[in-house]
Amino acid sequence: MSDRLDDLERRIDELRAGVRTAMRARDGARARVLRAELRGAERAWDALVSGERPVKEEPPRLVTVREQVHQGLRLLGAAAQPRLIVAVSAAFFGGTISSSRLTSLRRDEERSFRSSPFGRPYYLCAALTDRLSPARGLLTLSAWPLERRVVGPLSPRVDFLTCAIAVAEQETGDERADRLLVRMARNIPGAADGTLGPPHRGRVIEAARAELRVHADRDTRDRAELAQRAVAQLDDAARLFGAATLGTIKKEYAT
Amino acid sequence: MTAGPEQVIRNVLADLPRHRGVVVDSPPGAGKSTLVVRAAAHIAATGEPLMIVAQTNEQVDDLVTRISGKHAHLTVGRLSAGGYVPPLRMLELPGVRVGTRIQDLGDPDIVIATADKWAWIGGRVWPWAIVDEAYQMRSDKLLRIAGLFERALFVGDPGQLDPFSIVDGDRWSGLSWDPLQSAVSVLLRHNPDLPVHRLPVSWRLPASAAPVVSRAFYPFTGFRSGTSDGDRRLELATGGMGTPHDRALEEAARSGWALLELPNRHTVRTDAEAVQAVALLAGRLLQRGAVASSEQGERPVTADRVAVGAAHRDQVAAIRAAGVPPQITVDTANRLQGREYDVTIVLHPLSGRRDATAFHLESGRLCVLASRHRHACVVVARAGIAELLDAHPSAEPVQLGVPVKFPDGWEANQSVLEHLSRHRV
Amino acid sequence: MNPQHRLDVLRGVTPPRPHDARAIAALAANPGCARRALMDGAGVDKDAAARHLGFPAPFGQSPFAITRGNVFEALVKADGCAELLRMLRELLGLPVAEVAYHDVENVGAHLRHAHTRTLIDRAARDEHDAGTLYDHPLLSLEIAGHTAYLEPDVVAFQLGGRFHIVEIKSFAVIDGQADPSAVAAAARQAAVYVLALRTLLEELGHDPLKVSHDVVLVCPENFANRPVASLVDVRRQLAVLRRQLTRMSALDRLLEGLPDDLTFDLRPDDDGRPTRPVAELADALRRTTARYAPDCLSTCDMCFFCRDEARQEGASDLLGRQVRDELGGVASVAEALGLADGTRDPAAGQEEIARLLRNAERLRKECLT
Amino acid sequence: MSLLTSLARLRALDEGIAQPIATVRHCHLADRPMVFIPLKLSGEAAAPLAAMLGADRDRPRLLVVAQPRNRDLRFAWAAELAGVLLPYVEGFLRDTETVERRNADPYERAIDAPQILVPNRAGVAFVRLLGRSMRFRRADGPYPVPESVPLLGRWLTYFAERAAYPGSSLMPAMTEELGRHWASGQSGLEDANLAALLAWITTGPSDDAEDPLIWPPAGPATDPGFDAEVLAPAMESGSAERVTEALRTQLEPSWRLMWQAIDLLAGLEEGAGVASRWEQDRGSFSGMAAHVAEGAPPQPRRDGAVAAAARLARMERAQAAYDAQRAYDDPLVMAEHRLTGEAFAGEVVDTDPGNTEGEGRSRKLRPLVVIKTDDPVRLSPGTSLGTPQRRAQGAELVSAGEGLVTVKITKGMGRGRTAAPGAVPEIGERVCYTSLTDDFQGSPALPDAEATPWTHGGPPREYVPDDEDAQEEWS
Repeated sequence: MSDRLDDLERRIDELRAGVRTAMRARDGARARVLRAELRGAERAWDALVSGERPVKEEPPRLVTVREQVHQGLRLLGAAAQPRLIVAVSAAFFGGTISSSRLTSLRRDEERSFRSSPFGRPYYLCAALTDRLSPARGLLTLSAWPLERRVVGPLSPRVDFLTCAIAVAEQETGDERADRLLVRMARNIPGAADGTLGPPHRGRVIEAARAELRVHADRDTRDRAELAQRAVAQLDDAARLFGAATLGTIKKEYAT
Repeated sequence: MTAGPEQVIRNVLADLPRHRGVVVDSPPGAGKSTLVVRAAAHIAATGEPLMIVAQTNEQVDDLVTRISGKHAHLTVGRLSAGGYVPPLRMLELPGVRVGTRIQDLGDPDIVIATADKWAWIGGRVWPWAIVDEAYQMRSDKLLRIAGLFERALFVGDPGQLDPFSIVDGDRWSGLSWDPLQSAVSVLLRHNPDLPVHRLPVSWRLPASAAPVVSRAFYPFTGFRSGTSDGDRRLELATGGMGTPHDRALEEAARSGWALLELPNRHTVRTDAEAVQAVALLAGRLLQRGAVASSEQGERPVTADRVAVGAAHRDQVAAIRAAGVPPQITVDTANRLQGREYDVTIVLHPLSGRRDATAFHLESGRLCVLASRHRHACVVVARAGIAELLDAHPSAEPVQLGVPVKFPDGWEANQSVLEHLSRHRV
Repeated sequence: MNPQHRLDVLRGVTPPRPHDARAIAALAANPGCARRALMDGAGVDKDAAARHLGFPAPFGQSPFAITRGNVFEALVKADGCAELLRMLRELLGLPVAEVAYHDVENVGAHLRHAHTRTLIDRAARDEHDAGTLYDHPLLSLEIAGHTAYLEPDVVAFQLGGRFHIVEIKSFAVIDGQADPSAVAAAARQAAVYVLALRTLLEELGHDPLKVSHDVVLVCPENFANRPVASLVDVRRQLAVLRRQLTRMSALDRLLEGLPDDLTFDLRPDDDGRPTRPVAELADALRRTTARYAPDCLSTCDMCFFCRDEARQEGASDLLGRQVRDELGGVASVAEALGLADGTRDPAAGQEEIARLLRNAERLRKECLT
Repeated sequence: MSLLTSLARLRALDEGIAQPIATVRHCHLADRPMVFIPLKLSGEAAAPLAAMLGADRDRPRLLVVAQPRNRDLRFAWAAELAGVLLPYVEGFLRDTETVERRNADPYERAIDAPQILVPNRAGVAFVRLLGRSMRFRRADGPYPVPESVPLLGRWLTYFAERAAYPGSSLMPAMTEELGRHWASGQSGLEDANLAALLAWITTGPSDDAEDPLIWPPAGPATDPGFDAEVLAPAMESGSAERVTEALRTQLEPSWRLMWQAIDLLAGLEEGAGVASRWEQDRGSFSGMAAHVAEGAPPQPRRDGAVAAAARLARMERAQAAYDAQRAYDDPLVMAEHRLTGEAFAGEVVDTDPGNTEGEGRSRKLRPLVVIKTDDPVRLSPGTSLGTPQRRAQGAELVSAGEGLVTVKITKGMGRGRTAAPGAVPEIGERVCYTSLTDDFQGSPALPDAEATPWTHGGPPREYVPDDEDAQEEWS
């Protein structure tokens, strides 16, 4: 067996050298072929060394990704980026999703909606920009009023503060929740008190509300105006998933 | 309209009791010593003792002589290190005592010593201090002596060479107390509210030189000449023979500047041809009996009124060896700081170089060399400096938290070169 | 033939390689090199040329570093740039009310530049109602007759009525200090953005100095992921950049004396694979003068080719600028050694370096025997 | 770099083999050095990836962080590292000698000290960052780490700071040390590659040295191609063995190079000043150990105003001493000063051993020596001189010119009316004089930190290690 191991190791070394030489010469095709061979050899090596290829343990998933995101968004109550949703889900619901899982989510939801409109109790959908196009990297819930789902210039900040208040209002002893709150609090003036450990919840809420008051009027105005436009100009699907921008329209016609 | 020089001095004196520290920026020849002497007398008149800090023994001796000459009633103690031999002229001055210990000096109105010597003194605090050449003083020296005084006047020229060290000081960069920064930078970073005055007029540099030096090296503050076109004249008593050297001297006498350009070639630092040219110029200047006339009257340009400057010590040695008349000062930019002559002859730091280093480009170096003269400056350089500057790569590292120093050496060199090209021989 | 046409011939059939900010900043790395100036001026893909010649550049970026950079940038911009707002408030006293965020990219890629212009114009016109942060803006700058499109990380406005370029980098600031060469590279790159934004303002009829020369550099602090902002004064880098751009528009001098049909074309086939004989390309390149220095090894794609050339020529450039300068006018190793051991008589003007070298040789001999 | 070194480089380029620029070894080489080759994760400030280390060339220890982004694994790695380095370091504290001092209490100095060799300057910088990232950690509180980690952090900080101290041999960077003794035929920049530099010194230049497939970089940065093609997939696979084996391939070649370099340096005879500089290293090491034992706080993040000035003064003094000692110890180094005219050597052609100056009671013995030299002397009359031949002696230049130099001896020729035997060189003797001297003149005292003057920000706030120090997360 050790002979085979030696042979494999030699082969692996050769293949690695080959891949790197090919990469340096920017010969992508050759690198791909060698890489495939290399992976094979490495798998064989793993099998020899450890008896079996190690399996990454994943906890049993009881709640779907979709539902976890839904939970997270409901808690936050404002448009949020996948990163924040994931953190909230992990901190308060023992969630196990990773941000990368969320990338295709919105497209799936849109497809589902278009095939049978309003067939589901809720949809995970886009936030709408001032051009009523889907905002990049922001998720919302279909159940929310349009005013909450559109983003004016001040909305990202307002939403962040809203989310921070929502997080601070949760009672939990979870370390991950504390860390999330610390991270959010340090970006709100007057919310962190400079000590180690979780900041005072009431203080965070108060500080976030204080800053919210500064932005509220203008943001509410902006959003109302955008929401009106959305109602006037968009059909049901576009209201949930955003109007195609010029660029995407063009692309769609092209294909 | 900026304040005149007299008004600036009055403002400085008025600020003294109001602030813990007062800074005065003084471009070349702007009357820094005059200010120090006046401030010294002003403080002494209050009856409170004063300490004065200078950087070299020559500077200390010079200040002692000036103060004693101007204010003979003041008693001055000159504190010195063990090996120091005071010049005879100083021992003859009334009211001046020299000693290695404070106790040896009696109790004079003013005690003067170098920063190095002051660092050994302790156990007493002076209500007042004047720190001269404070931009050339490293801040770690100030740290050693700042406990000796309650308030101080800092005077110096921000355009000259920065202090340096033989060891790498990167670990301190960005610190407000970086020991390699100048005393003034550190002082102002900790006390940003201290008043900073500027002397606006150079009495040394002639009308032909002040705008050039001001533009190149003091682009943001600027200064003007105390004299106007025609106030200063340099005449060569005997006629020339039409050689490039003679023509360079004539151009310098006429316009205050001359660039004696040698053929473009990369050379070793001690470029024999350039060294020879410098020596020849110095010799011819004396032979041709130059006479300088100015607001101070007319006088022959004798050897002690001429200096030759270069960037490196080996160049200085080579120039000395090339037969410069012995009374003429030949020295590096570092050692010419703060000195004044009628005519200077300069070997351009970039002459014959293929690549410029940070050392060669340091603006302070060229500033010192180009601002020592009352009448004229002759620069010797090989052609090709423009191309060298043009090809200079810029990859200078940037340290966080360190204020960018101006002027940039490249820009300053370019500016001076452009001016010189109009006086090319 | 006009210079622009000459440059097109030099480049050959491939379209010019677009300059990004990093490439523009690198123009100042070795301005004395005619070969590089011509290749850059013509928009030649130096990396492809070097590979075809069999001298691929030794550069590469680790996937770990790339990931780290992306993750950090996302962190700084997360939640409506919450971290960035905190830093701007702390560092520059940005008022709390100033939080308006515009993602220029919302309009779609092809409109980004036009949208950037509109937004910046609006901001410069009416600073009271203008936005504060502009994410993903797209600026442009003319480089040697071609338009280069530039993507600064963020442009911030409403800091004393001035625009600030925000540059996000993932190298660490530890106890207030960062790698000086990394900071310098960031400063050079940011200077390109400052210049591009100033040019834009000028075109729009605004005061270009509304763009601050202090850029906001955002880096991770110490060993945590927490971002920290520092102001970096890029006035020097701006001055250098302006000089280099002026040089780029004056390549005529370098083109003089080169054959009209000289080209660095790789003659790619339909799949983009170069077909030009390597020796032919190498000969064409050798018609232009390189100024190799060891510093090129970290800044220029052509470095190994030029180093090889310097080796073949026995040039003292191999040993570094300082050695080369020290040797005065002596450019070749053999010549310098000949002067040192006396087997070669100094040419006119070499007497001194010959004396110095002979002296050095005498001392080495004396000490080593 | 001097012209002398440049000439050696030219010669090396021409002959295809590095040339000596020193005749003796100027660094201390320990009997039992510890070789330490750390690797870091690209893109991170100080995330350790692996290290190969040990004092036995046949038995290197390989420590690996199989998932470098996992904070717990990193600290486990740090604890493992402490498990190797701390016993090595502390082992030198057992045997000490008592050193008497003037105006101070005697102290205990270790008979020998640890020496940790890293491949290059970047290695030292990385050690400094590792030290910085560990020394403020706490074994208790909300972000606990193994107890040995903060202690290791303090020691690593100490070694890295000492490496910046001119003439110290506690943590030499191998390429720097080799570069001080051999001139290769490539640029200083390329000399930072250990494999390339060693090839120049041993077999001649080789392009293999720059091929990361043949000679992986000696750290701390890894080859980007390796990261992409080997390490990333290995980490992805979740197999610790695979990551470990991958990193072993990157470290083993450098391990062999390091020991080869040690052998090369060991082949040189030690310079005369090395022992005294090592003695200072031993003293400094003992001081640090005492500091730790007394429970002093970890080194601050940055030097305070007074500490900075004090350190600068010490470093400048050490630099001057190091430069002078190397010249006195090594004629080839002295030759650099002879070339620039700051030193000269030659044969004594005339002497006046009984020459005196002054009259009566102030009459002093000032023997004169005339030396014939081929060196270009650029010293002015009155310059003080020293000489490697008679180190205790002081002299002064009287005149120089036409290949003849007259010096007068001012110090170290005995107290009698005639010079002590052997004090004045004989006619025909070869001597060397230089303006370079190692005379240490005490530097004036600095204020106490608490007395920092207003010009420098006033007294600093007292350092209290705060929670933030302990809480910093490794990203």
